[in-house]
Amino acid sequence: MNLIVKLLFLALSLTPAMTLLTWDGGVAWPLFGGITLLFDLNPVPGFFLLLLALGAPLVALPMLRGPRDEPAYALYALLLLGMQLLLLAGDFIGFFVGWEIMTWSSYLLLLRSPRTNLEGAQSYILFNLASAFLLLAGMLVFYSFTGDFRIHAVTGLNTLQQLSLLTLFGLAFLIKVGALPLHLWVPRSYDQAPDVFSAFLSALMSKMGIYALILLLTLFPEGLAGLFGQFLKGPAAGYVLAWIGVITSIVATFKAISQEDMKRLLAYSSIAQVGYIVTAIGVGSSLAIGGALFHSLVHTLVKLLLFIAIAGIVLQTGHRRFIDLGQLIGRMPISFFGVLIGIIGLAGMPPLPGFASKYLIYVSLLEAHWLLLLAAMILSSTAAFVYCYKLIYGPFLGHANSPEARVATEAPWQYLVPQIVLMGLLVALGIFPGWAIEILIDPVLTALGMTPIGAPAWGQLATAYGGYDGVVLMSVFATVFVLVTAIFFLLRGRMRQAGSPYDLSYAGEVPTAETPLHYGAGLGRELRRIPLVGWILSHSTQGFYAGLVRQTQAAAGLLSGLYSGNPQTWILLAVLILAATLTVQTLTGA
Amino acid sequence: MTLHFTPVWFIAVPLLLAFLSPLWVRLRLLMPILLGAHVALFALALSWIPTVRVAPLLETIVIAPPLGIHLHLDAVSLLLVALFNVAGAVVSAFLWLSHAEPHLRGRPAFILILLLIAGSSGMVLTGDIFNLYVFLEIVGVSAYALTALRRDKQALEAGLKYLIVGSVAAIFILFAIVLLYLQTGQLNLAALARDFGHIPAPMQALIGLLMLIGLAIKAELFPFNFWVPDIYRGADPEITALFSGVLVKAFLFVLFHLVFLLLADPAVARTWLMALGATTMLVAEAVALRQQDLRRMLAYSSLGQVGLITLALGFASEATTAGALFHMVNHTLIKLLLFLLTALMLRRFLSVRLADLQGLGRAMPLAAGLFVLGALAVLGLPPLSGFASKLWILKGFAEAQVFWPIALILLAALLEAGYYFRWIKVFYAPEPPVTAGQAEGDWAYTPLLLIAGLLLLLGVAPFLLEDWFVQAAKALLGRGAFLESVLGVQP
Amino acid sequence: MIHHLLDALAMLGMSYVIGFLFYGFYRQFNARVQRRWGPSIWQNFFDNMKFLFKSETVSHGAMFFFGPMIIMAGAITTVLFVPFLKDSIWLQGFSQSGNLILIIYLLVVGPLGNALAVGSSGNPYGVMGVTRGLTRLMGLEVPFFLGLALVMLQHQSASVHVIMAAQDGIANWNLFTNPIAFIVMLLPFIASQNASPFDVVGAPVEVYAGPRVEFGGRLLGILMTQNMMMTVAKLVLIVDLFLGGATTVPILLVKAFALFLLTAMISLAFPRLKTEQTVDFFWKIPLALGVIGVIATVWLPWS
Amino acid sequence: MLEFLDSPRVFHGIYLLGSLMLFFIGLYGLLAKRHLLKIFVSIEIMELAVYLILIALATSPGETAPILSDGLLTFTGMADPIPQALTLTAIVIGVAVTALGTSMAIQYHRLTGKVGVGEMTELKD
Amino acid sequence: MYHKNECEGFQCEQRMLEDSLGQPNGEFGILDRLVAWFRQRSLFVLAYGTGCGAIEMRPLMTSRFDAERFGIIGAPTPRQADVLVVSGYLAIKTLKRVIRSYEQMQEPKYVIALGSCAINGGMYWDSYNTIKQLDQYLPVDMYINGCMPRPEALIEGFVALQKRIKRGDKGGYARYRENIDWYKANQRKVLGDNMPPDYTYDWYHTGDLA
Repeated sequence: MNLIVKLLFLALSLTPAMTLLTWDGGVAWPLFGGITLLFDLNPVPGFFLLLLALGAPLVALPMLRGPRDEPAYALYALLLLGMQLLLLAGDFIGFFVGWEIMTWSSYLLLLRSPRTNLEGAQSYILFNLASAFLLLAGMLVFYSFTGDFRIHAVTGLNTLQQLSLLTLFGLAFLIKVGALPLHLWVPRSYDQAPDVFSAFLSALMSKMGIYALILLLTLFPEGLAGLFGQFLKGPAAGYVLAWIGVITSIVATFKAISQEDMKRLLAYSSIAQVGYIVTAIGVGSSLAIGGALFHSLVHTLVKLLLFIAIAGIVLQTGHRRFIDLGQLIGRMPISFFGVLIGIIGLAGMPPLPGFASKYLIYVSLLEAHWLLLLAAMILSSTAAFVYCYKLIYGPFLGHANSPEARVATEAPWQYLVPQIVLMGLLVALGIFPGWAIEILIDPVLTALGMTPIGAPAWGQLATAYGGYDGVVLMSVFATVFVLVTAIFFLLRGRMRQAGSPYDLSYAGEVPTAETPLHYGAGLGRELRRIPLVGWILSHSTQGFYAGLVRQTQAAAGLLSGLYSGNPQTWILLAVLILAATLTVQTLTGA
Repeated sequence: MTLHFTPVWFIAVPLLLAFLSPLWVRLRLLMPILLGAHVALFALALSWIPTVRVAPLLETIVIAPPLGIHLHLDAVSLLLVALFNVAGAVVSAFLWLSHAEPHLRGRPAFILILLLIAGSSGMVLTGDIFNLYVFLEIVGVSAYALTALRRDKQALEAGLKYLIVGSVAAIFILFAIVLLYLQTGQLNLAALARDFGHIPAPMQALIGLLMLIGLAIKAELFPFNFWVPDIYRGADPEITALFSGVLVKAFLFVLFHLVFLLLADPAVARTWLMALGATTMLVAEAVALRQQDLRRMLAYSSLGQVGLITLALGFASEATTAGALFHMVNHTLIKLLLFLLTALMLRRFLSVRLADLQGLGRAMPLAAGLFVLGALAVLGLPPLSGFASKLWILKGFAEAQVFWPIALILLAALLEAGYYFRWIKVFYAPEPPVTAGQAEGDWAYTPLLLIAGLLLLLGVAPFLLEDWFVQAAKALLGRGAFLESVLGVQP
Repeated sequence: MIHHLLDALAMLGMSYVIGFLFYGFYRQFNARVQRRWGPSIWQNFFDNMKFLFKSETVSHGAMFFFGPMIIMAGAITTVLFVPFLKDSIWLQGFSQSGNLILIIYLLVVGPLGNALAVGSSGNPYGVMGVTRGLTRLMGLEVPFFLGLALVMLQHQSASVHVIMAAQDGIANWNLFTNPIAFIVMLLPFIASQNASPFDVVGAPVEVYAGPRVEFGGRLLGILMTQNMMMTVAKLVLIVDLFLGGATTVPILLVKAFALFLLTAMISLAFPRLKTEQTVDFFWKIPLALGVIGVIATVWLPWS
Repeated sequence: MLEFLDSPRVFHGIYLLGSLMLFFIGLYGLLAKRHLLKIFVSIEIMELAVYLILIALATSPGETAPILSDGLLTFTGMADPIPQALTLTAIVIGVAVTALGTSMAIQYHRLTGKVGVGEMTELKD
Repeated sequence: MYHKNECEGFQCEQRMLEDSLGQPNGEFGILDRLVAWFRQRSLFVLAYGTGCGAIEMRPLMTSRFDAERFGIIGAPTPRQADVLVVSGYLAIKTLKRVIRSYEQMQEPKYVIALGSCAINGGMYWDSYNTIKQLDQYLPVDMYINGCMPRPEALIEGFVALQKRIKRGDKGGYARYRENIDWYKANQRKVLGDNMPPDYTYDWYHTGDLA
């Protein structure tokens, strides 16, 4: 029974893949009053459906670990259903239906974690519902302009109408992707969600916001370029969006560096990575959109990998703070490689595909002549090295800081299989960036009416600014690495393994297990002394939202004073209102 | 001999049953009979759908209108009557199938529930304004009595408060009726509608205001709804479900029926009503944020939805009206679900305060799940029916390019999410609650699951009822058609 | 194939030789400035060889061992992706398969591999050093990249070959056609060479807590080797980008030496900065210059 | 001498004034008195005032009761029968409500010993 | 190993120590010569400033004496150092640190005892908490006498050490390895239970020799 349910669940998690492979023809579902839901598979959502199809079973597999949890399985299936509806929708209502099913089912899944607190859950659902309602408002405004809910480009709008559409949709989608200052819910929910589900949230659900942002571009005839003219060589409207993305990524990167909890760190890093994608969407050229799509792909793979690996660590040790972990490299080697590949991808180092996608974005920024944005993006992507390092140092290197970390064993196979698959995918994509461009991204660009990027060979990435060859790069690096290691062993002399982890050159002192040797949690703390970083780290939007909640509560308290328990007051009020209205009527009307 | 089915049955059958109830002794049959009666009447209502589509059905009692009393069955009243009977059926099924307290299963409850449904149906059906008043008082008396049915301190206090405020509202309404009669010499609604325009304007305003305040108290509109939370808190949740599901809907209908009938141009009252609706909605949703008792919270939520319906009906375009009627149906179903769940929780934990319901999801997984479903529906999240109706309303506003109600409705929905999800979060807290009361059998969930299924069905396939709602909206807004059907003349 | 192999070996050998000679020169130059004799110009070679032939090397686990290998591989890859000569089939390596942005990222492979190994050693002082290094990297990359981006924009290409080819004749050197880019990039370049006044990370001798605190023996030798090669790769890259590249090895040597002399003189003239001062400095002065450069070359109407 | 009182306007005016006064007395009692029974009495007074208005304004001086008996075989000169019917109905309903209210008040008093409307605090959160 | 029957006491130990110096380190081929030359040309010094002798290390590095011209330069950590300079008297407390630092150095490694105090106790001969002879605890390769020695003397000492390295002489580290029991016994005599942990040297016992 147990096995059957679990297998069934696994089969359910393959539904996006089935949809992707077997979909033929559109489906229309009339709702009421001329509203018809249209579902069809187009290349643009098809790309995101591919991500979903990849990610869903990989997240489902670790979810099977542990006792059977039918509600969670059911909610996960619902979530997948919602996301598929969203991606297949050809009209706004269907889109919204999918969007909302996704929102609430993910919220309920979030609640299944014992760590969820009220603030986390509330901020998740309220921000997401705010996003949804903004979307709904945007849809209705769109409807009132066009008389139609189908998603299509609208022409002949005046500036005010364009601006209102852009603001409503833009805000809705920026909340979903967690752009600053609307990101409050992201770190809380990614942190508190069930460990494996965080992977889904970060890797796949944030991509729905990206999809929506790309969809937003298609609402206007010439994308963002047609809106408010040009700035330098890119769209002026996109310039603002791009800055939002970049500032998001900078701030989130520094916040990530200062985190002491692995999942929170990854949450902020997700915000930062999605910030790059938003920047690229702001640029809006075909190269940039290609870069955005590529980065979405890479980010999906990387975040799945990292979150699942981290979930494995948390499962095995019960700890999630850097200060409680350490030295797992020997005990959890596969997870270590998972995280290693993950952070290399996250940092955008060659030869993994994170570099390819960032490369496309950089070049698109160069082509748009938006150099300041480029510099800001470089800032956040180099600062990302610090948190990437923290992420691998904290749990795996250094010294074990808790009894559990000293005896932990490798994560169960349900966690390892997805990691190995994802590592393989990442390395393959890194070697063949051109393949991803040709097969995955160019059809989307063509469907968006843009010029495809194209690739001379599967291993090559080519742009107007030049490109690089992933195969050559990878083979050179690998060959050199092997040769260097071989030559090293040819040298005379003896390698000796240190007799103890405490055999450290420690100014002549003898460190012991009690000596605080692990630097994980404090890593990056000294960055506060840099004025800009210190300023960023000492400010937060939390106070603003907490204040908003307080004010709302206070207003509610004030109003609830009206609802006293005395019938005479009620009647007095009614009579007074009657008298007042009558007086006003007589004075004005008569 | 063939039975002659007429709309009178909607009123006569329950009344008859109520007054005949002392004839049979076996108390165990009461609830099945109650259920049977409602189901039968619901079936009767359904059987009239084709007839009503063609033309409204006029049932004359003794003398033809405008002199005599008549019942007016058109699409909208049929809709509401059917709805009331569904609500009655669900509540009686719940009372029958669950371990309800004895006072809720006794003869008084039986009689009063029947009276309540009969009175509500009467209010909706009647074409005579004084008859309306009579039904209003029947409903009122049965409601006061139902509130106090438990006869403990809280129930009695709630009943007394309800009685005082309800009587005052009735006096206002009666005053307005008296003035109307003195001004026009008519009691028939259609005739009144014809003649209302000839009344001097200040008198129109006075009558309008008196009527508005009286009905607003009954229909729970701000700033006349301060009594609601206390009553909902004091009464049994099963009864409250009827109040929120049946009573309010009937009064809202009466309010708007009168508005649309008496005023040749509803635009006069549009601003007033929409403002009332919007304030009701926002204030209620805001206040609900701080509630610690589930019954109170649901009361405020109910107020919020009433505000939304008022806002939409007040706009008086066909789309918003149809949407609002749809929303009425949804809201009735949802509030039945939620209040009956509250009843279950109350029986299990002897309290429905937020702190006492920590971790309810573990003790009563099905109840918690159904609560979530209800909450999602009331928030208007797809794929539940609340979404379809809200979308219909919003679409109506968007078609008319009026955007401020959209903004307010969405803001209110956000506030509503703020408290509903707080409760849901608490339900799914990891630590299990202290269970004090008795566990409930699975049968009690049957009516609730039925409602849940209905909510889902209506959300996925609202087109099933679309036509009916459009007809109903047309009937509600179609003043000319109403007058024509009753008086035979075009005003 | 043979050609590629020979070419690669030549590049590696050259970068190594130039590397230790330049470093030796730097040490001697430094000594002369400090009015002492200083070591022989070969001193770095001796040091390196000594370490490579240490008879004992302590390792702290696999990652500790593979870290330097990754760094070395990264350094060699970097060298192989920088074209040393212009208009020549020699000393090109695999630079046709790469571009400037790739090279900038390859430059970072070293510090990250190092960071892994240091973390694996379990010495907290080492990790502190790594953090300092990554922090400095964060500071310097912004103006460095901005300066290079200005050059890329000027030539509408990220290919080093294209940029090099466009600078025929001394008047077309980017140093003269785009001086602001050079100025913006110069100080970050010094920092990326790990030279004074931005060298608190390695902090030779004085500060106990550097990334290399736990490295000894042959692993340290590897680290020294890659450092010298990397220095040369960076120098050649800047020569390619700003000084018009070189068609023959002697010219390359001269240009690289001139650039090296410039950086050495700047290094010797200033005292060391703390890490946060370094970062703050880079985000204020060179970045502000960069912003001015961007405004002047991109925003204003004549551009 | 008091003929002018028979003119309908004056007649109606007096009744209107009187019943309005009655209405306001009731309203005053409703709002000012704390005792539950007094409140019911006030409500009754208000209701009665409304009935009075209806009856008084619908009847002009000199009209007879609308009853066909004792030789009165035509409807001429009779008062409008409808208000009277209405009032009778309303009175019945009013009595029912008051009876219910009174019984509830008594029961409440037995349970809690309270009689004041301001003392009802069971439902306070 | 230390043979007690050949001679007695301190003289015997001294002879044994001196015997081991000056013996070529097995085969000495061309590569070994080259390597030995590189080694002598590049000495990274871990200057353990235990006493006042540390004062004399500073001028050695500065412009006037400029030890860098001999390839002598300071090292930040024992891992990178070739030469351990023990400059001055050694308190027992310091001895522990010095031993640990020495054991953490990578072979080949050399020890220079700087000043009388490190060589024979000097003016601290009868102090209760200093050791008298460093070479009982660590294998000293070069003794630089004086109280304190001038930088010139230091340079001479370094140069002498360089010559010895160049010649391929077996360094003190080999002696330490061979006589580890003796050294450890001596160390334990003064340090008692307060010995540095075993893991820095216990591989000497396992036969894990180069």
